[in-house]
Amino acid sequence: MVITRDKVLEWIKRYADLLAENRDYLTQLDAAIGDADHGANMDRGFKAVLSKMPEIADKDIGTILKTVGMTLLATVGGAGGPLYGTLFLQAGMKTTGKMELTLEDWINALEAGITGVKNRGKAELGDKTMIDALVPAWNALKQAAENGSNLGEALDRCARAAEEGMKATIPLVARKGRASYLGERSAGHQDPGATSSYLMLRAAAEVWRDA
Amino acid sequence: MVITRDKVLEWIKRYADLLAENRDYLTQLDAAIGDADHGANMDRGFKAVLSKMPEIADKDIGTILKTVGMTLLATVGGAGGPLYGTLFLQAGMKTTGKMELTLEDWINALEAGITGVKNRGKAELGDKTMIDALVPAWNALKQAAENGSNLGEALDRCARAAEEGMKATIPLVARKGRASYLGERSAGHQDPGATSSYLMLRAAAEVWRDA
Amino acid sequence: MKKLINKPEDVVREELEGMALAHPDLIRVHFDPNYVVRVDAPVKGKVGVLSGGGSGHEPMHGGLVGIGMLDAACPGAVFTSPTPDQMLEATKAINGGAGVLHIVKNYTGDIMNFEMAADLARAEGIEVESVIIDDDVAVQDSLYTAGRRGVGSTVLAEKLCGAAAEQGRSLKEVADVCRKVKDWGRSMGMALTSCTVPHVGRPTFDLPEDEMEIGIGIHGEPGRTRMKLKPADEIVEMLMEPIIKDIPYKPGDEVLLFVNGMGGTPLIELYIVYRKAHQIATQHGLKVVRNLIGSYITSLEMAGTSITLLKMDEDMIKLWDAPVKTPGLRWGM
Amino acid sequence: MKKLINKPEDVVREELEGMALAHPDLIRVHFDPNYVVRVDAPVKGKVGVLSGGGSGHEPMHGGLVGIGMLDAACPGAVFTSPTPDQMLEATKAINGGAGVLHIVKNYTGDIMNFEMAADLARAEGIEVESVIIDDDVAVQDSLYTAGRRGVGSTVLAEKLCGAAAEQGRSLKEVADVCRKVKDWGRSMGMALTSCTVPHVGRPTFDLPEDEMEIGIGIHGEPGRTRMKLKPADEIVEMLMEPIIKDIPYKPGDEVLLFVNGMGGTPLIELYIVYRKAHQIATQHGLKVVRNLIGSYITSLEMAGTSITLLKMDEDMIKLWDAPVKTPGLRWGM
Ligand SMILES: Nc1ncnc2c1ncn2[C@@H]1O[C@H](COP(=O)(O)OP(=O)(O)O)[C@@H](O)[C@H]1O
Ligand SMILES: Nc1ncnc2c1ncn2[C@@H]1O[C@H](COP(=O)(O)OP(=O)(O)O)[C@@H](O)[C@H]1O
Ligand SMILES: [Mg+2]
Ligand SMILES: [Mg+2]
Ligand SMILES: [Mg+2]
Ligand SMILES: [Mg+2]
Repeated sequence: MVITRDKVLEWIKRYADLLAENRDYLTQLDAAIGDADHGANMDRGFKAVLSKMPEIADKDIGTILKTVGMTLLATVGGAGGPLYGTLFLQAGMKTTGKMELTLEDWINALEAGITGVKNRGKAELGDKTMIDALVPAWNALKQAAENGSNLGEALDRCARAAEEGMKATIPLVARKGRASYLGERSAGHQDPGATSSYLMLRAAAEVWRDA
Repeated sequence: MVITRDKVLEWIKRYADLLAENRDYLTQLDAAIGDADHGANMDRGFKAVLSKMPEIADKDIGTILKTVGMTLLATVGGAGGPLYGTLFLQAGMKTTGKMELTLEDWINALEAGITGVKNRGKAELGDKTMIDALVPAWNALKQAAENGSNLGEALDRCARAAEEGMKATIPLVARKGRASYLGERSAGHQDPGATSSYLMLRAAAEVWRDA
Repeated sequence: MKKLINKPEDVVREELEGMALAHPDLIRVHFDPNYVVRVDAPVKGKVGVLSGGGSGHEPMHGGLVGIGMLDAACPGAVFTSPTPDQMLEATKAINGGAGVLHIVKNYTGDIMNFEMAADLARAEGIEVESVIIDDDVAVQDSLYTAGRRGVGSTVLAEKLCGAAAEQGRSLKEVADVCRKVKDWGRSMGMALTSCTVPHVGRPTFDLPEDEMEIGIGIHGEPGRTRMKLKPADEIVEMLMEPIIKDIPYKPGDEVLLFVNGMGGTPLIELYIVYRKAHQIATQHGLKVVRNLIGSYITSLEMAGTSITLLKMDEDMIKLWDAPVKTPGLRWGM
Repeated sequence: MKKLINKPEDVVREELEGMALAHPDLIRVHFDPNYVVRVDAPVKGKVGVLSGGGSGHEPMHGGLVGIGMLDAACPGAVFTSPTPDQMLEATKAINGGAGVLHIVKNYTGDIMNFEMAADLARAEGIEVESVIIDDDVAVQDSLYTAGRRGVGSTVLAEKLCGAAAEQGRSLKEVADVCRKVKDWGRSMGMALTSCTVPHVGRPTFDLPEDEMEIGIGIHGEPGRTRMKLKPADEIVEMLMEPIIKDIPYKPGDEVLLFVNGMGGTPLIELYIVYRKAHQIATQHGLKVVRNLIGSYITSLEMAGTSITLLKMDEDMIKLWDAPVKTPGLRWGM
């Protein structure tokens, strides 16, 4: 049960599709407490990533993820660009030279990515950001692996925890990012970045489930 | 059967009231084919006239009408200001020194006023302007007098002809004033200036009917 | 009605008070009768340049008073020509002994009021010339109608005549510059939305979400035709083609291209309009030697644009480049 | 959606093309990555001044590039911070050997992208200082949040720093001017209408005909509170009081008063706002020594206004008065 390079490429493709499908939904979430661009930004970035895929399809997973990160950095902009760019860059650093990932490799790569996001954005759990989806998701992944779950099960747990984390952002008052300018008015809305992070992990669960 | 100075003052007052009542109506007519200010302009002008009334209440009719004309010139602006200003000024010139008007005096005064409007605005019958209310009205007044009608009857005929002239502007395509810029689109709307002219003559009929 | 105003009847006075507080170095504002006048008026020996019209077109005209442009402006009520007494007082205030030019936009009201004012000023011994700007190609010209509206060229005429007067040219010479602008300038405009006249409180016309008005003026009046909303490039074509054909402008002509916002249109859109207008002008062989992009002759908060082309000769280019220092237009000083 | 645009995805590129066609004497526009740069950049020995941010705020920033103001500006997608590669390229393009100042508005995205760009530029041996403008008093400041937004002061910082750089001051000295603006400038804004982001196609928020948002930023985001529409004078009080109390400004302080339009608000309304803002400032004993009135930092076609107060000292007044020649702000040349 390993994640092959092709599965990694498939995951990126699946995430890009999910972002395109959910573009308006993400934008709508961002309109409520932000500036109505998260969907367009992520979609623009992953469209650029897709156009880079042919060039990197025969590279190692580290190179692939770093290329995704660099592309996001140069095309997404806003808060999403540096954060997702960093996430993929750091995950790529952790997987340099690898042609496949074990569950453990993925746990380490994701951890590196999340750490990168934390360092860059300085958000804490509960600030109503993508961190609120990513951190519980990673915890669930790690826990599942420690409990001996197989890859598919662990990824499912991870995606479900991300979804819960995402929903749990609804009542929160934002303390980071653009939504924080709304103060109390930010409560009652789901965070767009937590939502795009959930989609990323859902895509992984869907595509890697029966790796 | 003469029109006393007090009746002239009453007429002006009545016209001012009618303009205030019909302010929004006139503005609405002007919005359709002009710039939505005729009601406000005329109302502003006659409010200024009213505030001058105490100063001129003991003057002759010529002075009163000239003062009305000067006040309109200085307060109405737009096309309405010079046109109504001229109408009252010219009517005032024709009635200098008079403390009362016979029907014939009024016919002559109104004729002078209308001639002033024509000279200033160069509109012809059928151009969709106040001329289309004023000229038929004056013709009816003159005709009634020639037919031996009494003052009240003649003034009624005059007001009714003004009303018909006003309504007859509806199908016309404007050739003068701001409505002319609309070309064919000006057809189907009643001219605001013809409407305010009708109100002026209706006020005369109401107030002088049983002079 | 969504506006940053207090009472509708106070709009013009309060706006003028704001201008007076903001620009005491450039202008003085006189109330009752209302006019905005250059702070050092009358400038001895210099031709005075006066314009005026209804309010609601800011910065035109009051915001274009200053060195190198208008000596005075008479603001009327919103969209209503000012009155002869205002114009007479302003004319007197700027008469430095060399006469006064009245730049009049071709509207019945403006013309009649300025005519009376010029008569009154002449009766007081002031030499007055009037030039009527009528550059709007959306309106068919005819001897039997009120003719064409005066729109965008007015701003350009005010700049060029102001510069000519500043150079010490005679009244006739300054008026000649104005007549050149009248002859060589053409405009056309369109609206995405209606404006709302303050004392009316609702939009002058209703325009569905997917429609626009082509051939509008600057008083919130409906245009010549209403049609479905189109991409900017097609709209610009609809404005540019009638303008270019009108004089017509000929290949090799040097022109000033003025893309104007109607008040509610942001600069980002005006540059998209400018892009296509410049391309079309170039395709027709015109050489865009100067331009102006911004909201200079507006219609309250109306969204939309107008385009003005003005054929330029060497003298006009020099006059355009001459220093100007007004609240609304400024360079070289 | 009523806009003068073609396809939503082409808005920024076409606007930049329009700017390039309009102002070849002042700026060059570089595409892929996108940045607007002063035509004579890099100016040898001069500190380069760079800013950037999402598009939709025109003329800020691209329209403020030129002599005496910005050396370059990086436009992002509408309301989206530009990316580090743009900023890096622009930084390199304007580095005349004396280093480059990054003027950054306090938004998470802008900060992170500028941070990365500064790191990259330093890695290439270019000295970079960054100053973060965070002047919006509508947002409560706190160490535990993203802090205050950067709004109107940014325009003023760009003018003053541009003038300081033009004088040949060092990077540290130019950055010191920026830090002074950061410390001495405060702003607050309000909206009468929402704007519509082109790719979204509908207003970011719904605002009933009789309501307004107080404490908005410049990205079409809702404000801190929504309330019934009020007369302009009351609105201005609601903006001015928190501003004045914040630093606080003290009687005798000399200030620059900047009344800004959000894009869909005409000048006539801005002067009504200015009138009251000036009165309130004066009542508090502040001396308005300079002002700026117009739509300089906009939010697409949003109707509304923001007010900025900046305490001025003698040096800042001189820097403000220094010549500037950009598409959007110009005097003295
Ligand atoms: N400091 C931060 N740390 C982590 N995530 C953040 C931070 N600031 C914002 N975000 C995330 O970014 C999302 C917004 O992204 P996006 O809309 O692309 O950028 P912007 O806010 O610049 O428009 C938010 O929903 C939030 O999840
Ligand atoms: N040349 C003219 N001769 C006579 N009446 C005219 C002329 N031009 C316009 N009018 C009248 O003036 C009316 C409009 O007046 P008003 O709205 O006050 O002025 P403006 O058109 O300047 O806004 C028109 O309805 C028309 O009756
Ligand atoms: Mg966003
Ligand atoms: Mg009218
Ligand atoms: Mg009018
Ligand atoms: Mg954004």
